[in-house]
Amino acid sequence: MGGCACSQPGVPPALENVEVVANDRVASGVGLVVLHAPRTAATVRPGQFVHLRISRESAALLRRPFSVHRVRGERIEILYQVLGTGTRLLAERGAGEEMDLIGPLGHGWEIPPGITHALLVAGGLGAAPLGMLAEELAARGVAVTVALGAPTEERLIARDLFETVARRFETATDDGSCGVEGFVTGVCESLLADEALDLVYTCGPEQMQRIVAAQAAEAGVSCQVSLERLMACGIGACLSCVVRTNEGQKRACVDGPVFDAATLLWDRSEIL
Amino acid sequence: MGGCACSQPGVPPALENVEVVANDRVASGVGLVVLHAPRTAATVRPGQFVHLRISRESAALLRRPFSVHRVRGERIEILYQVLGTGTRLLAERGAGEEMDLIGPLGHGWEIPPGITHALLVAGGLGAAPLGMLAEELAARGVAVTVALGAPTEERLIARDLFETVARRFETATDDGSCGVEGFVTGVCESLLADEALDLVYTCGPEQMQRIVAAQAAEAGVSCQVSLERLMACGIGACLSCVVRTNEGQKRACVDGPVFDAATLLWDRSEIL
Amino acid sequence: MREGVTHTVDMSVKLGNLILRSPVLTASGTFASGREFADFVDLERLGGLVTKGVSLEPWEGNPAPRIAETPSGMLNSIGLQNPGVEAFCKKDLAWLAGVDVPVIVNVSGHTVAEYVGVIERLESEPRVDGYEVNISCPNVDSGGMAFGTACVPAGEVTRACRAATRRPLIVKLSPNVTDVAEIARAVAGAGADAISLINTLLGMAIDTGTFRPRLARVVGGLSGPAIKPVALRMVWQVAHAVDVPVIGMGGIMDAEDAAEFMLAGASAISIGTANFVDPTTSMRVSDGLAEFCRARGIRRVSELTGALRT
Amino acid sequence: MREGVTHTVDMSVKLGNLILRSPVLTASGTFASGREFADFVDLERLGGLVTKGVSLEPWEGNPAPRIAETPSGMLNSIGLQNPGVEAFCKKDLAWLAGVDVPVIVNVSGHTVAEYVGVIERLESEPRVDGYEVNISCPNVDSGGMAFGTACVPAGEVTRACRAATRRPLIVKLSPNVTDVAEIARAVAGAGADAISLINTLLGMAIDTGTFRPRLARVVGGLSGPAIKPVALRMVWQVAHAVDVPVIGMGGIMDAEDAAEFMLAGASAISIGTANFVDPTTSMRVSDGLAEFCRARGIRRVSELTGALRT
Ligand SMILES: Cc1cc2nc3c(=O)[nH]c(=O)nc-3n(C[C@H](O)[C@H](O)[C@H](O)COP(=O)(O)OP(=O)(O)OC[C@H]3O[C@@H](n4cnc5c(N)ncnc54)[C@H](O)[C@@H]3O)c2cc1C
Ligand SMILES: Cc1cc2nc3c(=O)[nH]c(=O)nc-3n(C[C@H](O)[C@H](O)[C@H](O)COP(=O)(O)OP(=O)(O)OC[C@H]3O[C@@H](n4cnc5c(N)ncnc54)[C@H](O)[C@@H]3O)c2cc1C
Ligand SMILES: Cc1cc2nc3c(=O)[nH]c(=O)nc-3n(C[C@H](O)[C@H](O)[C@H](O)COP(=O)(O)O)c2cc1C
Ligand SMILES: Cc1cc2nc3c(=O)[nH]c(=O)nc-3n(C[C@H](O)[C@H](O)[C@H](O)COP(=O)(O)O)c2cc1C
Ligand code: FES
Ligand code: FES
Repeated sequence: MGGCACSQPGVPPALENVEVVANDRVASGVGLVVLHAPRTAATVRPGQFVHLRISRESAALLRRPFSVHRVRGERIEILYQVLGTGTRLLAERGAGEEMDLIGPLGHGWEIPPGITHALLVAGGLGAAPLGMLAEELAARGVAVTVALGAPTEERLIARDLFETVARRFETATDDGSCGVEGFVTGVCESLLADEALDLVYTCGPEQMQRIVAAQAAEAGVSCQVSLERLMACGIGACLSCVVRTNEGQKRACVDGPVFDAATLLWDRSEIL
Repeated sequence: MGGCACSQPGVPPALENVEVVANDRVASGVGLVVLHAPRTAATVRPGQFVHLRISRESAALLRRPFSVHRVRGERIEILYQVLGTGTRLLAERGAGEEMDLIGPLGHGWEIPPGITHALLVAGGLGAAPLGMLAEELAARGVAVTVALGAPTEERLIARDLFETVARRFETATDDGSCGVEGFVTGVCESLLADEALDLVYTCGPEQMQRIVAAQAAEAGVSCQVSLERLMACGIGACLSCVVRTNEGQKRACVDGPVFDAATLLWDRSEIL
Repeated sequence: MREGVTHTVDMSVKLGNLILRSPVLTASGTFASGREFADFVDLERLGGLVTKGVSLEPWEGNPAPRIAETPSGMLNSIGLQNPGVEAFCKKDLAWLAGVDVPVIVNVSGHTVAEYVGVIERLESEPRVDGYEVNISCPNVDSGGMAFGTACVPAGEVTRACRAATRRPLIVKLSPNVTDVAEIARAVAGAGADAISLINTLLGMAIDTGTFRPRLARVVGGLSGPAIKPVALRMVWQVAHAVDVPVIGMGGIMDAEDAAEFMLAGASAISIGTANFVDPTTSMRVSDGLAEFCRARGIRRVSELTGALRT
Repeated sequence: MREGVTHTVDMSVKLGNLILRSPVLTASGTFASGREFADFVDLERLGGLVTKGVSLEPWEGNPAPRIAETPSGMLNSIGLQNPGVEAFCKKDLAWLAGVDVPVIVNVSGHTVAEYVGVIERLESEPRVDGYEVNISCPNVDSGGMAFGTACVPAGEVTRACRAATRRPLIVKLSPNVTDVAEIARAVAGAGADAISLINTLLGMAIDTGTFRPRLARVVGGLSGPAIKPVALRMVWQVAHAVDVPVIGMGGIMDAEDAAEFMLAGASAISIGTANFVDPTTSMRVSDGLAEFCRARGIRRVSELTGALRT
């Protein structure tokens, strides 16, 4: 994490031509694209991402970074929210179409040896990078508690996956249509009080992550967050994705996107 | 023609949303796209064109001009040669996809009253704007002779259409694989000598049209040519498509694309 | 819907003495004198119609090819082909007599005297509501851009034109300069009522098949979305440098683009190259701007001007 | 195939005293010091590796957001973040010791003394093959572009750097000027061995959702295909204005683009923004240029330089 790339050597990234296997809407404005990407599928670790070139013809030049949500055989799954030009184009892509990606990229979630119980706190699309992590933790015998938040029940992303692997699964919705009415940070607070946790992993809107990090710190539990930054290269060369830490400026694409919350200088950091 | 828009009032152009009905390869590097375009289909006249927006996302900003090859009910057919960005994108479009066009545009072929026998000389994709004309002439009882040229037999475009409507149909191929070996201008010359013709209509590479126009002039037969120019607006506003004539500079998009060959100052005109 | 929009948002803007019913104008040279667009646009809903450049005598323009497509843009070297001010009055102004829209005539010249000559000829024409003096065309050999790339000549042309008319006088600046704010101050100081920018960026494209330039004139003016970031930056700089209103243009394709220019400091905006891509763009942008304001509870579109939060 | 290509086309080019095995360089700031691209590119096949800008002391760069996508381009306001020349020598040059490729260090400074200071520190480093003096960065407050937009300071920086080294000295020009040829003559006259251009065009983008600039620094540098026409035009102008070789860049995405720059007069070309879009671009362009020549019976890639037919 944050600089200690030593602990996650991984494989070097490569340019991989991939094919769309399926691309479906999973909630309003949210899609799940399945890509045949054997090299990435075989090598990606939880919390890493791919830098996707959605179209070659488009006036939108840059790649788009997306977390790998799950791996199934030679396929990777990406959960995406339709926001702008790139994700709109992505939503139009059908089975059989080709794209290319650079991956696997970034420094993902750390799973320290010996942990027994982890809390995963996801807000909205923040569920995306936590999918693989939940599966990996469960596979390693770590007890997983998940707190998932969204505006409405329909927008609770990856609910099935979390329900399957989590020992405890709580939800919060803004409209109370499922679980607690309110923010997922409320749920997080009670869970931190209720459960004996070794680690908190969180992803979602930066404001939410900040609160979760503060709650974890308060509770004396260490916390990892996955940050989103604007990224041009994705491989550490352009310095567009800087994150301010107590060890100086770090690059979200190679030193992150996952950082130890304790190292972040939130007050100076950018809210996208 | 060349300025006398009086003789072809036509309907004003409009922006029309169209849908791809079919899009097939008809020869190497040549496609035929069928568009559901009821307004254009009902109003276009032979020799007119449409200004097609192939993609909204592409970095290639401008529309592309294409002649209407044939009309069938509410559908128009466009023959296109794959050359650059736009036509490559066009070739990828499948049934059901949407585009938009401005049309019908331009001053098409003149069919003077009383003509009884016309020669159509087409080189390569020059066959495209002559399709509708051949059908219209035949429907009006004008005898049609067609001379069609191409590099090889496979590239003889719209052969079926011309064979059906023409009283006489001659071909020339560079490799002799069909008809006369050599250029279509050779065939044109013999036909001008053989037949009693009222008018020559020609479209194809500018160099070819020039020779055909000279041959017609020599034979004392009047000749109409359809010119290609780079076009930004397609509606007469930008002055990018100028053609030098003995009546001053004309705009290929509204005063043409069909011009009376006798008015053209070929020596100064641009070869694309 | 549209009804609601026009009722709740005041779309009028002030450009000096000119009150326009909409901030959306057409950029010179991309809309002729409006006639060709009458099938696509309700001309009377435009804030103003800026004509193709008009010179004292007829100009032939440059040889073809005159355009080349480039990534998200196009080059043109039309070279101000126009039939001269006399023919312009007889044909274009006569046609415009039947259309209720402010007409701003874009004025070109090789010399100061030619610019002034065009204005003098037009002073007696009631159909003219203002002038846009083009000191920024990259496509003519003398005059044109040469006037627009240094303060002294830019000031001189402006002063001479100012002396020739009391009508609204807009001066159109070139982006091909080191310090656009300095030129803006010079023309504002010389009496311009408003400043419009940007004209095209000087560019070039080569055909690697033939080893020839794609434009017969070799270089031409770059327009379209590609130049939008440069245009926005210059509008922002000029809006901070002068007190006269700014008309912004350069790559505007939709209402969001137009809003960007207004936020950067433009009081009105012009649609150029987009007219070729979609001839209805000016209407789309007009409606879209009204909707943009309505959705944000903004009552007057003019409130957008300079509202950038930095 | 590739074998055949490299055998039949001589890809070497001369930049003053430097003989490069390929005309394809990497543009400063888009390739770091090469390490991040080693997984994608055979660095030893590059004509040269131009490093990220290096300053005397560590520079923090600008606050984020530092980039914004624009039509066919991007804005950046990185602001030359770098750990300073000392750290550069320890880390980057040490790593580059194992790679057989000419290293050209891009030099930044706020003052003439700082530029000279960087060069003086590097003179003793054997791994440095030449310098590119950046007098054109739009993203720092003093120095940077200010030196590159007027002839006198441009000449001064060049002269001072020239006095500090006998190694190949390239000066990188800003496109944000009225007359780039004039600046080129000034730096050539002051002893530059080669001129590289263009750096980024100053631009801006606004978020219409928040009414804020997309870049924290408000303005930034525009790069990518959008600027190619402007870059080509400037390369053509400068190649005609000076006798020293020109390194062309600005929006090169493929071999055709590279060929355009060479035809316009560039002796070598640099790949910038395209490295982000496709990290293998430099190799693709190298192979593509060889193929471009082979297909046309051109024996030496250097024959393309200035071969434009006008
Ligand atoms: C490491 C990482 C992992 C991510 N994982 C996911 C994921 O799994 N699912 C998902 O839906 N989104 C994810 N995002 C965010 C995703 O990259 C953006 O939503 C996407 O790039 C928006 O592209 P657009 O073209 O639709 O939007 P536009 O607004 O048109 O994009 C314009 C530019 O801004 C960038 N941009 C816009 N929003 C963001 C953002 N939030 N983060 C980073 N760049 C942005 C784009 O990449 C592009 O360069 C991730 C971001 C990062 C940095
Ligand atoms: C009135 C008219 C009718 C036409 N009818 C047909 C037709 O029926 N079938 C057909 O295959 N082609 C026709 N063309 C030519 C067709 O427009 C071009 O082949 C097409 O625009 C090439 O686009 P591209 O994106 O593939 O090529 P690119 O080279 O990528 O295009 C770049 C730019 O150059 C323009 N351009 C390139 N070649 C031509 C050309 N020959 N004529 C005009 N503009 C060109 C493009 O429109 C675009 O603006 C016609 C042209 C005109 C003017
Ligand atoms: C084909 C064409 C012709 C133009 N002719 C003129 C002109 O006559 N006078 C003028 O001041 N600007 C002229 N311009 C510049 C435009 O008015 C406008 O300033 C520029 O194109 C930038 O806006 P855009 O990107 O929206 O096109 C012309 C532009 C184009 C594309
Ligand atoms: C992210 C980024 C960082 C850059 N940093 C530098 C730099 O440190 N020094 C420099 O001289 N140019 C710098 N440049 C400019 C490029 O080297 C190049 O001149 C410019 O981007 C145009 O080329 P392109 O369109 O191929 O990117 C940078 C460009 C980008 C996009
Ligand atoms: S995205 Fe380029 S350094 Fe992180
Ligand atoms: S294409 Fe615009 S005038 Fe003909």
